[in-house]
Amino acid sequence: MANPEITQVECDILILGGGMSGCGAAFEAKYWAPDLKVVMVEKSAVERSGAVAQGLSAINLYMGLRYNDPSYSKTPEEFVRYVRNDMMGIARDDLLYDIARHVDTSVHMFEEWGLPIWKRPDGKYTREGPWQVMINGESYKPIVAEAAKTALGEGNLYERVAITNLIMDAEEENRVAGAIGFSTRENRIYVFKAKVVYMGAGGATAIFRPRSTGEGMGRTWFTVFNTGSGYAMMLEAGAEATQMEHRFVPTRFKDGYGPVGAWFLLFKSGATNAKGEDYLKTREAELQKFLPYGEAKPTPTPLRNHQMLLELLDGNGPIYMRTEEAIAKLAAGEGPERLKELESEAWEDFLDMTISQAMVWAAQNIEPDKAPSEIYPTEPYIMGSHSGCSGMWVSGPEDLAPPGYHWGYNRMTTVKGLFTAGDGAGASPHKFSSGSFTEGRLAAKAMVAFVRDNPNTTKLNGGAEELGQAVYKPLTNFEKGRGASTRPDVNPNYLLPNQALRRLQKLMDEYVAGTSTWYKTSETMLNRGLQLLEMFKEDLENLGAADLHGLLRCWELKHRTAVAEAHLRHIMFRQETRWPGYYYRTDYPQLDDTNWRCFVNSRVDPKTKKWDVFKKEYLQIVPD
Amino acid sequence: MANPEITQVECDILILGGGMSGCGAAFEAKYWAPDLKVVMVEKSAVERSGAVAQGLSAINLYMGLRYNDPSYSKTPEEFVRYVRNDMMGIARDDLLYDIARHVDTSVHMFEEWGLPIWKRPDGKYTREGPWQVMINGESYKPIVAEAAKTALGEGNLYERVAITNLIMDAEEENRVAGAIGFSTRENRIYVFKAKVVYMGAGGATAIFRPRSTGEGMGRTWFTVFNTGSGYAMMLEAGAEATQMEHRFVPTRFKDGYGPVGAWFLLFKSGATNAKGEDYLKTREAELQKFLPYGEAKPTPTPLRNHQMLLELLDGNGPIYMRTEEAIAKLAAGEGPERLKELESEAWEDFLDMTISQAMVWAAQNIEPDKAPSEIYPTEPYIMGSHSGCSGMWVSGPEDLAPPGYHWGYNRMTTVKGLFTAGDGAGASPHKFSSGSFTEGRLAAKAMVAFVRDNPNTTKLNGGAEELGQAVYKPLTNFEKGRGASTRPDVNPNYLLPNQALRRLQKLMDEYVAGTSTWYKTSETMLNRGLQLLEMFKEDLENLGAADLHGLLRCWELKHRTAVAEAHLRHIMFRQETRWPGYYYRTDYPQLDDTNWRCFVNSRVDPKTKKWDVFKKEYLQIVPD
Amino acid sequence: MPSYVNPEKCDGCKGRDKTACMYICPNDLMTLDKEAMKGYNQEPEMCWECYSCVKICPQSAIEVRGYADFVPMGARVTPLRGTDSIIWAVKFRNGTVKRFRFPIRTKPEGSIRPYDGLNQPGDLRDIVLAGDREKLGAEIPVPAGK
Amino acid sequence: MPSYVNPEKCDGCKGRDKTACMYICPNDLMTLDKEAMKGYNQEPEMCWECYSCVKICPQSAIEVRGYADFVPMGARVTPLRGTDSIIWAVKFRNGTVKRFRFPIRTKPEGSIRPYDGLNQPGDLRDIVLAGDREKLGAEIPVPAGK
Ligand SMILES: Cc1cc2c(cc1C)N(S(=O)(=O)O)[C@@H]1C(=O)NC(=O)N=C1N2C[C@H](O)[C@H](O)[C@H](O)COP(=O)(O)OP(=O)(O)OC[C@H]1O[C@@H](n2cnc3c(N)ncnc32)[C@H](O)[C@@H]1O
Ligand SMILES: Cc1cc2c(cc1C)N(S(=O)(=O)O)[C@@H]1C(=O)NC(=O)N=C1N2C[C@H](O)[C@H](O)[C@H](O)COP(=O)(O)OP(=O)(O)OC[C@H]1O[C@@H](n2cnc3c(N)ncnc32)[C@H](O)[C@@H]1O
Ligand SMILES: Nc1ncnc2c1ncn2[C@@H]1O[C@H](COP(=O)(O)O)[C@@H](O)[C@H]1O
Ligand SMILES: Nc1ncnc2c1ncn2[C@@H]1O[C@H](COP(=O)(O)O)[C@@H](O)[C@H]1O
Ligand SMILES: Nc1ncnc2c1ncn2[C@@H]1O[C@H](COP(=O)(O)O)[C@@H](O)[C@H]1O
Ligand code: SF4
Ligand code: SF4
Ligand code: SF4
Ligand code: SF4
Ligand code: NA
Repeated sequence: MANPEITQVECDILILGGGMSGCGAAFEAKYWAPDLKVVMVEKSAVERSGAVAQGLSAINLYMGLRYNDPSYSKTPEEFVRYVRNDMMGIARDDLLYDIARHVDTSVHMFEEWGLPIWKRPDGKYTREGPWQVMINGESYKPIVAEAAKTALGEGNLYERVAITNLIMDAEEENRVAGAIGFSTRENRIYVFKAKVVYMGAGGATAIFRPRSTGEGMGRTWFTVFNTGSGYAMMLEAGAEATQMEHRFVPTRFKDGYGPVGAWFLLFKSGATNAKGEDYLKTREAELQKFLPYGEAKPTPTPLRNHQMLLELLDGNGPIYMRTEEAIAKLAAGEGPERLKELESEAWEDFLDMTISQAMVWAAQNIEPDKAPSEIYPTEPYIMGSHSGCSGMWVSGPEDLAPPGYHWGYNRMTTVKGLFTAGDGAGASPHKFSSGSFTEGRLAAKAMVAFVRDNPNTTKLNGGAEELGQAVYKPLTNFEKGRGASTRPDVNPNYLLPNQALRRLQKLMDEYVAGTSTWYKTSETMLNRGLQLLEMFKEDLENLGAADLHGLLRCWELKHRTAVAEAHLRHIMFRQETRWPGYYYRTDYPQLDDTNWRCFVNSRVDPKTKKWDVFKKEYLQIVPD
Repeated sequence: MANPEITQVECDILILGGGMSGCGAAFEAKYWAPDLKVVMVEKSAVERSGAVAQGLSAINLYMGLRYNDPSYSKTPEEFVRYVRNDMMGIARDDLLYDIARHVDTSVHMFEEWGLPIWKRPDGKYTREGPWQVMINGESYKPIVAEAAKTALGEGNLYERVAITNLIMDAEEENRVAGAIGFSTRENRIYVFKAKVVYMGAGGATAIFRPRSTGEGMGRTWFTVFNTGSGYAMMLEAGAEATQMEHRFVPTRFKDGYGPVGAWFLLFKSGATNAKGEDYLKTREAELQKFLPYGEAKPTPTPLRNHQMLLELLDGNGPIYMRTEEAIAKLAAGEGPERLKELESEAWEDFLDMTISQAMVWAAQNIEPDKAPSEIYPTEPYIMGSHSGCSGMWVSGPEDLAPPGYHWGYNRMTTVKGLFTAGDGAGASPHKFSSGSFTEGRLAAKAMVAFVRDNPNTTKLNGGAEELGQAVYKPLTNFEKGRGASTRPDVNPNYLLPNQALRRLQKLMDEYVAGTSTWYKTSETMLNRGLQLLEMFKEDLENLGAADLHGLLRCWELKHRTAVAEAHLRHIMFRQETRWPGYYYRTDYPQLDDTNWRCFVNSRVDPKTKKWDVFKKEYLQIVPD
Repeated sequence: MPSYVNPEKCDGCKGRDKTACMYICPNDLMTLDKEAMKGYNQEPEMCWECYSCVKICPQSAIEVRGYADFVPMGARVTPLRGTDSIIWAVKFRNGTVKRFRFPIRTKPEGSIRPYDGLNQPGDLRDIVLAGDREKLGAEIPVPAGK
Repeated sequence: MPSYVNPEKCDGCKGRDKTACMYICPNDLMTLDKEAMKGYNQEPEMCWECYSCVKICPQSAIEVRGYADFVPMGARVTPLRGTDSIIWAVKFRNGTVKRFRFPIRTKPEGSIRPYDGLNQPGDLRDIVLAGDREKLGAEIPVPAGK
């Protein structure tokens, strides 16, 4: 593996990542500009790529605007307040509002394209909770992918090409000009040149040592193949990130990582400690420590975790989702068909999106209508579309964004021509699958405008040959070093990506508030962690790849490492504990609105590689 | 791999395990009875088997009786008081006293056989601390092994034979008659018949998910190839165990697991939190909660851990061993040769017994005379010879043991003819390498007496063929099941031993007070753990082994599982927190001398396989 | 709970240059042993157990087994994915079997025309996205005071 | 920090029926690839890094590298074990090299006669062990009142 073929592709709009937001971007771009060349690059097959590969059992954001029915519809204002409170007071009102006012269109189109959405007798979608609607979502991604691929048209989709780096413009500083990647199927490097680049590479998992071990390591709640590549590449390009200290620690069914939403909301299940006590009630007083956020309803997600963690630390575990009681209540007074239906709905929830949890049930002989299941807080994920708000600092929509939150084009990062959305865009969580698709569309419309305003081609900074050599370096390292040992996996000359991944995960777990320290850290721990991370980064020069699959893992690991560093540095900067239950700064155990009700932003200087971490004012648009 | 050859061996005294205590037993048996046939069986090569394989840098038990010098010598009474207090009030005074009065003889013989022991100018051994002496211990085990092998004589040593089960007598209930095992080198089963059996298979590691991950999993402080096989086989034979709830959680240098004794005692180093505070001092008040044990000196080992854990939970980590300060103090006013000497001593400490820690130093560019090192409490180990007191309930020496602690022969278990010592014998910790060797000798003298008293041969219960089939079952499972998958390691028909090990470790970690719960558990957690352990035990019927190496791992895993179950059941039974820092019963957070200053013993009924866990009175011989 | 391939069923996708499981796996795990002409998961510990390969395999040769690390043995969860619905067979450790059928799509694969029925694009500089006018059935909201 | 074998140095112990590293490894890890006639560690994640194999290899073909899981790259810790002493070379990540020499045994291997100089066995039923009388230089203690 050396001297790869180099393929150069030129286009107007380059979409990196064909997940929910990337598909939204493709759809919208070609709607507004059928004349432009829009190219999508995806490391897998769009049909089953990204977070929705397995399917989903609900669409978690649907407003119901068309009904204007207060008992059913939600307003964007309500959405902003709900999400802001869930973030303990910090979110981009402008971005959230913008998503809320457009998201329903996406959902209705999904239905038209063939997605089965549960319906109530009155024809409205069946709600899971106030914001969500239930779907038969096994084929959610194939449906959305088909729409996007059809929109793109033949020849514009590069699958099995993994993007490693953005390429900047050779002449204009702080302007993106393209991207480089490699085929995971053949000995070939791809260099893409474009006028605008959309980064839709999703969130970041497996940064932390997972609760699962051994061969179970890949079984995480959030998608193990979402590797933070977007954050990493955008940071490297000099784009400003926001809230990278934030994380999502979801409560999940133990071991299979099955989501809890349907149980809490649709089935109205309670969760109790091992003694049968409703800890969310018995621990209500704890919420008073985190006012005003603690007393709002629903209780913010981190605080619900915090209540559970206190239970576990007090020895009241395991915590159980009382599925059997929930089903019994719903079935009470109904016929046996209703029970059968409820059972089927319970299983579908997992079979549609976390099949492994159904396997855990079957393997432990758990019938959810007969026995409760353990739930647990997972390892942390860095993401921007669920109850986590990490991501890039993007320009808001012109009509909504306050001054300072807008610099030209909606969803453009601080790098000219570089756009992002979905998990890529920070401080605007709870957009989920539908909101991510929608935000990709918002970005795409702005990108078309950008191209109309900037019709000239860009110029790539760096020759394809030399850029390609850097991409292939792990293959070269392996080739050169392999002779030193009779085993390819124990060799002093290189570090294999699976080994490096475990090293990163252990470091993050132990020093940066992973599960093994009960999500606690402090400045002194972070400093030691950073020392070790610096050595680790030096060692990444010695990553080794035996083949193209290994090369993919090497780049994913490099990307994860950049995200890990951002996370560490942001946590170090924010001297308070704003999200107990997600993480604790033991040296600053209080929430401190006076000093810290603000965003924490950061930027890496592309020349010096130095980090700058700083405060960014929170500006409120939607009143409390 | 089927139809193994069967080799039958008959002898008088059968020694299982050629570690420190087994070598002591071989030496002593042949001294008293050159006429008896003494056979030793060892799963590895005695030259480098067991806990001392790597060497040791100190002998941790030496009294100095011959000098009768209060400034140097220790009395057995002092030893009993010291150890009993380290166990928070519970230990077998009789066993401890017995070891203390004989141990020096062993150490002097080691020196004569060629072990370099550090000497002071006055000719006495150099002390590390009050009980220990310093050695150049790289070849400690080869030297002891040579003595034992010479004592045994040609043809009486079976190496690379792993014992799987004891065999009981066909006619006399509760009497051992031999053992069965297999060769890890050829297709052969060994059946041993004997008049007495000595079990010297050491302590148990890797029962809990270790702090190390990935390929580092084998790097644990205590020897990863000590698999609790002795405890498991003796329990299966119906022998009574004691204090299986106890564990050792040593404080160790982080990641390499280097011991701390030389630093605390020889180099008189302090340990501080990240702020430089001596937490053993600042947390002194905490010790008052655990009187009278907390105020004795030295502070019991678990309480020192407890102080460290409080620091870590408060966010004052990392904890550092202040090696640089210690060396500076010792070198102050001395010439550069002294500094050079101290540096060499510091490195030798690890190079003699935990070479990996030296690797960690070099890899992190740590020179101990210039920079401090992180220390940390490790995952739990189940053992009986260091600061952990799990093991079998054995008869004490006739002249010392109170009634009820003696039933015939010194160090005989409650099974007739079955003896143990070292890590195998419970409630008598702090014997270390020298005390284990000595206790093996004590047992051997009693075994010779037993054989003189019981000269008739035993009769094995069970035919060799059928016993052999059970031993080989994992090979058969693999052979039968393999066709179901294109990968041998993902197959629904069998469980590979490395997979089963991770499953056991995760379960123990999460439910039975491992590192990830900060050593905390409760009755409800233990109950859930036991449910899962029951399913796990059922699945062990499906263990699969591709070859003899895999078969070894299968049996080690079965043995570890039995130890895990004993540990869980004992912790469940003892309703108090006696050893904070080792583990916490969150539902019984206090030490409770009124109800629990007693041993917890257990026995598995060999017929029904039912566990009986019960209290055993603590009887004091040596006054406070 | 990694995927695994039953060698008796797998036909290596009849030697086509890309096999179905290789085509689909989002994590680049499925690959082909070219000597045996059988598929296998090249990195089980990175398997998300998403069943994409299981659902697509023309031979129904791929299954998933509970991850050895925690899941007790003996369960099976097996899909049969048709054009408009999927049938799941769930076998418990204790032998119980449950079957479920769920719809997966209401329109045939390949029939999506994404822009059908949408208005022509309007003003590139306003806030309206494709389909908003047609689907929202309401004015696009703006916050009070904006 | 598992052991690994340098194929350029290992000679498979010249085809003897048991190789030195297989003979010694306490954890049954070292084994021989009979085709290549080279040793290898068959289960690196079970390696205790005890260096028994490293010390015994007649070709000095075995080394240990810091475990990938946590130890930064670039260090080497290499022993040369003689008949009476061992020399360690410790190479740091930053290139610094330190050397140490320690005694390992004061009498030649094979010279131990365990019972030389000991009294004849006395009473099998008393508390005295082999050598106690000769080595203790004191009465064997019994507790007050016993
Ligand atoms: C995994 C998961 C996710 C969810 C849920 C359960 C589970 C188990 N739940 S519940 O828990 O609440 O139950 C949700 C739910 O029910 N309802 C809902 O609406 N959303 C849920 N999500 C969240 C949404 O899925 C999520 O918000 C969106 O998918 C985010 O969209 P986007 O930001 O576009 O990310 P993506 O993962 O879809 O796509 C990323 C794409 O990038 C590709 N890629 C990545 N790196 C690349 C590289 N270097 N080169 C080329 N391509 C490169 C990826 O392959 C992918 O295609
Ligand atoms: C691992 C370790 C141990 C110690 C220390 C540091 C380190 C890193 N430290 S410090 O930390 O304080 O530094 C000590 C120290 O410095 N000084 C000291 O005196 N003792 C220390 N120990 C403790 C002693 O070593 C320990 O007390 C004794 O060795 C215990 O003797 P014994 O109980 O006999 O166990 P063993 O491990 O030596 O021997 C067990 C043997 O059984 C074999 N075996 C096991 N299962 C078998 C089976 N199924 N079939 C056949 N054979 C089967 C084993 O192979 C082995 O030979
Ligand atoms: N206890 C809860 N209260 C309110 N909303 C919840 C709760 N649990 C989950 N949700 C929401 O349900 C949806 C799915 O959540 P989850 O299944 O946890 O990913 C998300 O919108 C969550 O915010
Ligand atoms: N802080 C300490 N105070 C007293 N004894 C200690 C201390 N640390 C270790 N030891 C003893 O030193 C010996 C070796 O301990 P370790 O190196 O921890 O295995 C054992 O006898 C320990 O009990
Ligand atoms: N034909 C195959 N079928 C199943 N597993 C394989 C096959 N070839 C290689 N593997 C596995 O893939 C991993 C890498 O193998 P190798 O490429 O031989 O180093 C090993 O764990 C093998 O067990
Ligand atoms: S898709 Fe099925 S038949 Fe084709 S190679 Fe994969 S496992 Fe074999
Ligand atoms: S289950 Fe999913 S992640 Fe696993 S091999 Fe199949 S397609 Fe890949
Ligand atoms: S001992 Fe050395 S030379 Fe012999 S087989 Fe092992 S590695 Fe090769
Ligand atoms: S270092 Fe020790 S455990 Fe590892 S392979 Fe060598 S002898 Fe075996
Ligand atoms: Na030493």
